[in-house]
Amino acid sequence: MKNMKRILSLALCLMLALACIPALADAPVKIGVLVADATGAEALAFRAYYEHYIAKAYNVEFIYSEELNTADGEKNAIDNFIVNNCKAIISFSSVDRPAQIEQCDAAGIYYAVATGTLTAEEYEEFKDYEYYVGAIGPSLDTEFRVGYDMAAYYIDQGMTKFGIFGGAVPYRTDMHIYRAAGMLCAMIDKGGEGAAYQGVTDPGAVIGMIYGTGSIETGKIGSLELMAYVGGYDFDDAWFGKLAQMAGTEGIEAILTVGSGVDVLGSFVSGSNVKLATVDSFTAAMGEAMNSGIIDYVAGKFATSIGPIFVATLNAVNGQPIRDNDGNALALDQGYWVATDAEQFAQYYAVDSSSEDPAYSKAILDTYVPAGVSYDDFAAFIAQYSFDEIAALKK
Amino acid sequence: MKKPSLFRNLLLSLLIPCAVLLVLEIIALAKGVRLFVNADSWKLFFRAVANVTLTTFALSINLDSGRFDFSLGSVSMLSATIAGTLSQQWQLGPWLTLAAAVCIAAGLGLIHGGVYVLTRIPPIIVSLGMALFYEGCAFAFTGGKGVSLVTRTDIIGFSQIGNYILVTAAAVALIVLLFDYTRFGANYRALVSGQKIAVETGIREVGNALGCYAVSGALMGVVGFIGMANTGSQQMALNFGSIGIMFTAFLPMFIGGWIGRYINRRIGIMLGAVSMALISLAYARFDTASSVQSIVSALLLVLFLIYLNNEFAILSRFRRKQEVKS
Amino acid sequence: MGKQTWKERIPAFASVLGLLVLIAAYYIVGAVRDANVAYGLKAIVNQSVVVALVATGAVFIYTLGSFDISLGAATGVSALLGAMAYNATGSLVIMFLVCVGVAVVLGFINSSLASVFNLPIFVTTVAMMSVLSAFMLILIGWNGAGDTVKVKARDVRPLDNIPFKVFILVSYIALCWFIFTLLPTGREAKFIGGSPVCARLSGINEKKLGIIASLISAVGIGLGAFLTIIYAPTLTKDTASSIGMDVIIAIVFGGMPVSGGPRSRILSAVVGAFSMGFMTQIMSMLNLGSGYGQMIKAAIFLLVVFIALGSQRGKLLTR
Amino acid sequence: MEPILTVRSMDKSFGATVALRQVDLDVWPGEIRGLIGENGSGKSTLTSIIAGIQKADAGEIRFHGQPWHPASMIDALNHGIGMIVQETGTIPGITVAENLFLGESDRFRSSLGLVSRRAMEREARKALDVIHADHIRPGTPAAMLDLQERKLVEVAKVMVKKPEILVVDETTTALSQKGRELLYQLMESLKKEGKAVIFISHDLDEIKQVCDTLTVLRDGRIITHFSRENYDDDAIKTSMIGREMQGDYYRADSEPSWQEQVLLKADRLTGSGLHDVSLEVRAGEILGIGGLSECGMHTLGKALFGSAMLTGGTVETGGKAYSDPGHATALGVGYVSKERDTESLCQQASIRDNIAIGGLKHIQMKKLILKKRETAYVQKQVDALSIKCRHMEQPVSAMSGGNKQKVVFGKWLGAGSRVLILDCPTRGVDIGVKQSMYQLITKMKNEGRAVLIISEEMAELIGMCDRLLVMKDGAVQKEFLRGQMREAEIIRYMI
Repeated sequence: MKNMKRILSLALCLMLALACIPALADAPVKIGVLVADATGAEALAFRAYYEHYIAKAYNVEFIYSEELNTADGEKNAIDNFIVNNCKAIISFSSVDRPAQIEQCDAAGIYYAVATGTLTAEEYEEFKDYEYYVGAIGPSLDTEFRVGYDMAAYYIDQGMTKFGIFGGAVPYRTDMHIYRAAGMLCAMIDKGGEGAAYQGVTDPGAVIGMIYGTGSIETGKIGSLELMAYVGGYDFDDAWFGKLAQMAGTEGIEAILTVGSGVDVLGSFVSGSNVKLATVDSFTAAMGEAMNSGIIDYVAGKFATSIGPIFVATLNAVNGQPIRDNDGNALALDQGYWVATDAEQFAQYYAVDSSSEDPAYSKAILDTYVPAGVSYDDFAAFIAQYSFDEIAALKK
Repeated sequence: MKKPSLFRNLLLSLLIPCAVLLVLEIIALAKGVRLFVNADSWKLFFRAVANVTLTTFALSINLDSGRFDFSLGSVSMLSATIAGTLSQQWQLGPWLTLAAAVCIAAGLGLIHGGVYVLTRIPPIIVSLGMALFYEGCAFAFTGGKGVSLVTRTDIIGFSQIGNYILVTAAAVALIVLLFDYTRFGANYRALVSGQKIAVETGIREVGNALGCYAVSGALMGVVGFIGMANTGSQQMALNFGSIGIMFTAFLPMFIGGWIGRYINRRIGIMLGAVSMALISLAYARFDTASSVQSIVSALLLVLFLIYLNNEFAILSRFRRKQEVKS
Repeated sequence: MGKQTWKERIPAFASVLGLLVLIAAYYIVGAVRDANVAYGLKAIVNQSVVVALVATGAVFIYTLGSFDISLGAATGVSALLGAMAYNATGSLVIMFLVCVGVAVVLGFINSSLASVFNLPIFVTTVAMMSVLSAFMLILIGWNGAGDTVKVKARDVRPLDNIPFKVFILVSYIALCWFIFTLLPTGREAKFIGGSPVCARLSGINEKKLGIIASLISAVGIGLGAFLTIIYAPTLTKDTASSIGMDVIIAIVFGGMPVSGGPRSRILSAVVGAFSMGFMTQIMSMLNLGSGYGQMIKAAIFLLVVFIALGSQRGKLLTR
Repeated sequence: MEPILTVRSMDKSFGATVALRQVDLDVWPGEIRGLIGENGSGKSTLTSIIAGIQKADAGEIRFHGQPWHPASMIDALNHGIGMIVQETGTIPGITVAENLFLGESDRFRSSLGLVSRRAMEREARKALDVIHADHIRPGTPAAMLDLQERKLVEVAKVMVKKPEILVVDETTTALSQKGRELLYQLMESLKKEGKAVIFISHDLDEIKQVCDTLTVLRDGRIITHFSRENYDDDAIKTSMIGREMQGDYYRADSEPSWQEQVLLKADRLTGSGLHDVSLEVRAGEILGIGGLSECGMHTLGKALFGSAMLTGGTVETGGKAYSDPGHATALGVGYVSKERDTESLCQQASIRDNIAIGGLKHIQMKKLILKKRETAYVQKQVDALSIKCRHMEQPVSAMSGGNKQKVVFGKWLGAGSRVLILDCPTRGVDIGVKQSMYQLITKMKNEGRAVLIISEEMAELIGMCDRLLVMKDGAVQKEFLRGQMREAEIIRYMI
């Protein structure tokens, strides 16, 4: 009997608690967001922009998934969004994009890719799907470029001894492999006579090699030298030891990281002359690291870079999808902002983190919301992603 | 009954760490690498000793009493998160931050223990619930951002060999004193193997259990702080992402149990941790791939357990062989 | 002789009542939040079926009073090898056999290692878990197609439907129920869980039971792996990694004591798995954000266990 | 003269079970008071309340005229009432000294606030000397002591406090003759000092010998008191069980008898403390094994069931050798352990489960276990052994010792065991049930089963066995036949 009472009271409490959640009069459009990372600085900056700016500026509600790392997780999350009557889904999760698209198309809700792009074959397959909005974000070529530029920046300063932190390379994550390959290829290109990575010089071959071993070999690349490499996210004593060892390698000048450089290596280079470069985002903590000289080079996706894909999705939900001139889904490339000194970083950060007037503010985005926005205008808008171009747009 | 000599006991206590060192040095020699090459290696070694010793204490305090604890990792994460945030807000120095982490972690342990003694749910289940709860707390507390102290040179500066030795020595000394030379410890040991009798005699089990959770928490607070000071950041974890640390404590706990036959068990655990730290150092020095690491570590655990559980049979076979020879 | 009064039976049904409460809450929240409740039911089946399968098999292991933490990793390895076998042969039957076969082999290694060397199963499975997780990474490397192992979605789609899954789940539960209730195996397992010494002195072969339990549970793992591929044919190093913990939670949620013994029940697993399914849906409808969501989930979990525990509280603290 | 202790109108219940109702008791200076009653009659509950282990629901206790509300066992002990409990009261994982001063380590705090082990061991030495237990060393872990030594540690623990009232709850079963004498001496000296002893035992002979007055409890009530002058076995037994005993207590016949067929044969068993033990038990024979508790007879029981670690020797039944309990069971050998609660029963499991587990083979129909058949099978045993219970789903943990033992018997009888190895079958069982057990064992004999009784109770062995083997130091010393067993002679071979 006691049990019965307990259970009944539990049930009552639950119901009361639920009744307290106010039913909104003017129900907002629900948009589901699939995330592969719930805690990274970049992911959090994205989320803050959507939840604290976009959701207020437009009558939408974002429902976030849990951190996803499997295809069945993605599928479950999309199912949950469908249950919640979401009208569209914006995806930051890439385990099985084709499956996501198929599932959304079958359920009749719009689907957009906010980071990365589909492969060429995938795009061919899905470009004419009605509910596939498209993708706006860095392509793998852009990822390659980010790594390349990072390495080139230091080589051009005359540095010759490097370390690489490969992040998810051992897990064969495309994005990180392309960035790392970019770094190696910059070394090959600028390493002078006979520079090669494990005997190959062609970017395709370098990428293939990294996919094969899930690791990067140290050694000379022409006149340059890759002195140390660490990959993975083990977070155990041995792994931290390897990172410290890399930072302490005799003669090493710069450590290039494919991501989360400050979090995993910041403390080890702190106080030394080793330069640290990373692909990350423009956060307060990163700014401090930049000020104190721990980090030297940040290529980052600015938090508001996901504004346009929201506009495209919203338009589709409103029945005015933006399709390319052949009626296909969007596939637009978007690049990174790169900060190489504290002042520049501060400037980026100020604009990027503002919840009143962010880079892609409502004023700018609204230009592309009305019906009949042309694909060319929209594409041109996306192409002007650099800091200065956006600043110009704001004026 | 003859009392075994102190010398023999010491020798046997050092057997495992020395054997591990010897084997690793041989491998190192074969590979042409040196195990201890510079300050970084020593730092890694002593940090690992500190981490593993404290974690193993934290695990074994409750496990010896049959209380499984999946929440260790989450306690270390949440305490470091809160202490780190406070440190940022009030510019606390490393020792104050450490103290804050320890106090907070002890509090978290106490809450965990409180839920356990109030609800009387089996401890393993409570610990699962608390692990989830604390992970959620840490996430909610920082909005998922975690803590970044990378620019705090004072905090990062804590990562010194001297500090690691100090922390480890202090922890070992305190734990030995607390569990072997106080009333709390005497009651604890009585409860471990004679719960019913001890309670009937009038020992307050609830208070003792709460104390154990608090001490175990406090130790994890230190571990959390060491980790945060080492990397300058505290990452978040959800959905049991924090429980992994518990598994690193099993092997040193078993090794500690074995060494404990010859010397104080808690010092045995520290020697077990020394062995593990040597292995961690070797992984780093030999640049072992993480999948190979996992497999080797797992094999070591299983092999040692096979030895422990079949010691009698193995030893008697060994002796018989010797008899045949002679 | 008298019969049990209904009061004495309540603890046995507390978990079922818990599930009913969750279902009621699901409908209420669904109404308030304007959700597609009917679709949600389908989603819950899809999401819970693998955990229910693995957990149902695991009941045998838990009944013995042991604890297997490598279930998730074993499911992952079985699924990866199953998918690779399919890609090599193009036969769903072979994929099915490989999934179940690999799981059975792993279960056999686990349990015979434990029984030959008298190891505590829990620690063996801790070691097994890390070996298997490492092995998954190695398999993905061997497969050589990026960070995933893929089976063509359209090849498995015909099987990706609720009736098929429910059929597999119900058949497996029926099989387990049969073994657990109608064959001596279940009785003996409960006895071992309740008192290993007494069981041995009653002539029960503990080691044999340990191996049998592992093998039965392995079949569940294999089926779970098979359905995982069917449901989401792109596998990663993290595939099924959450299953190990989900299974523990489901079994506890379903009202079974973690220490096993005479009060173990086969249906606990399925009740618990579906309770979790409903809870996940409710949480997602409430859209609370990851941190708070998880805190509430933890609180509800403890509350349900607390209630299910009923009046079984003694003077001493539980261990 | 005033009583040291008065108990008035004490009530105590555990859930629905009433353990004590309206109990009044006076304990006088210089008396040794015996408490006797069947299992579950409330003896242990009453004394454990007096000794601070439990709290009464209602009623009043006065000690030396003052209200008595001990907070715990240690509190009671420090204020003058100490109890030696029935079960093992030492903790294996800590030393003898720590056991002696359990919960009191504060007494040995040095100036630094730390507990001084040396001081503690010094005190412990003194305490052990009080009871002349010179051979026990204070620094030894209790786990390394044998049962008797551990009991002595408990005795020392209580005696060092010089209690006004000493409660001895069924302690003597764990003690050898020498240990008993020691305890009796201590009790006598307390008596001489004008203190009091409350003595609980199942052994009527012992209690009559030791106690000045006897109080009989039944169903939680005080039934009557006897003083030494009017001790009468029949009257005491009748008041204990509430009716007159019918029929014989032990076997009626006085001649040894058995059939030709050898059902259990052990050949040169060696290891785990046994040395070259060989024996045979024939159909329809009751073979007794006697000796001091550490003589190896309990190990022999396990060895005959295939569950002891042996280095040599064979056991066979019906010509088939076996070496593990599973095989033994399949061949029709059953084993009732001395440690009933932990080794012969699964406490959380129901009566049904505990009985059925032995006979799954018999319950199975076409390999299946059907509930109906199972119920019938269990019901048959419950009826045959008249097991007292509300229903068969009741967990055995809530049952009395005698009833539990019946369940264990039910498990093996149902399974159709031809050979039964009974290790202390009547340990902790009260007279009423004991008698029915003896009748049952006689019935087994008559049915042609081979029964082996290992017991520490001489009377039981003499009363029941066709043949008795006396063991000492792991080897058989002497064989006696029924009709030739003389207690004094038997004891000579035991020690």
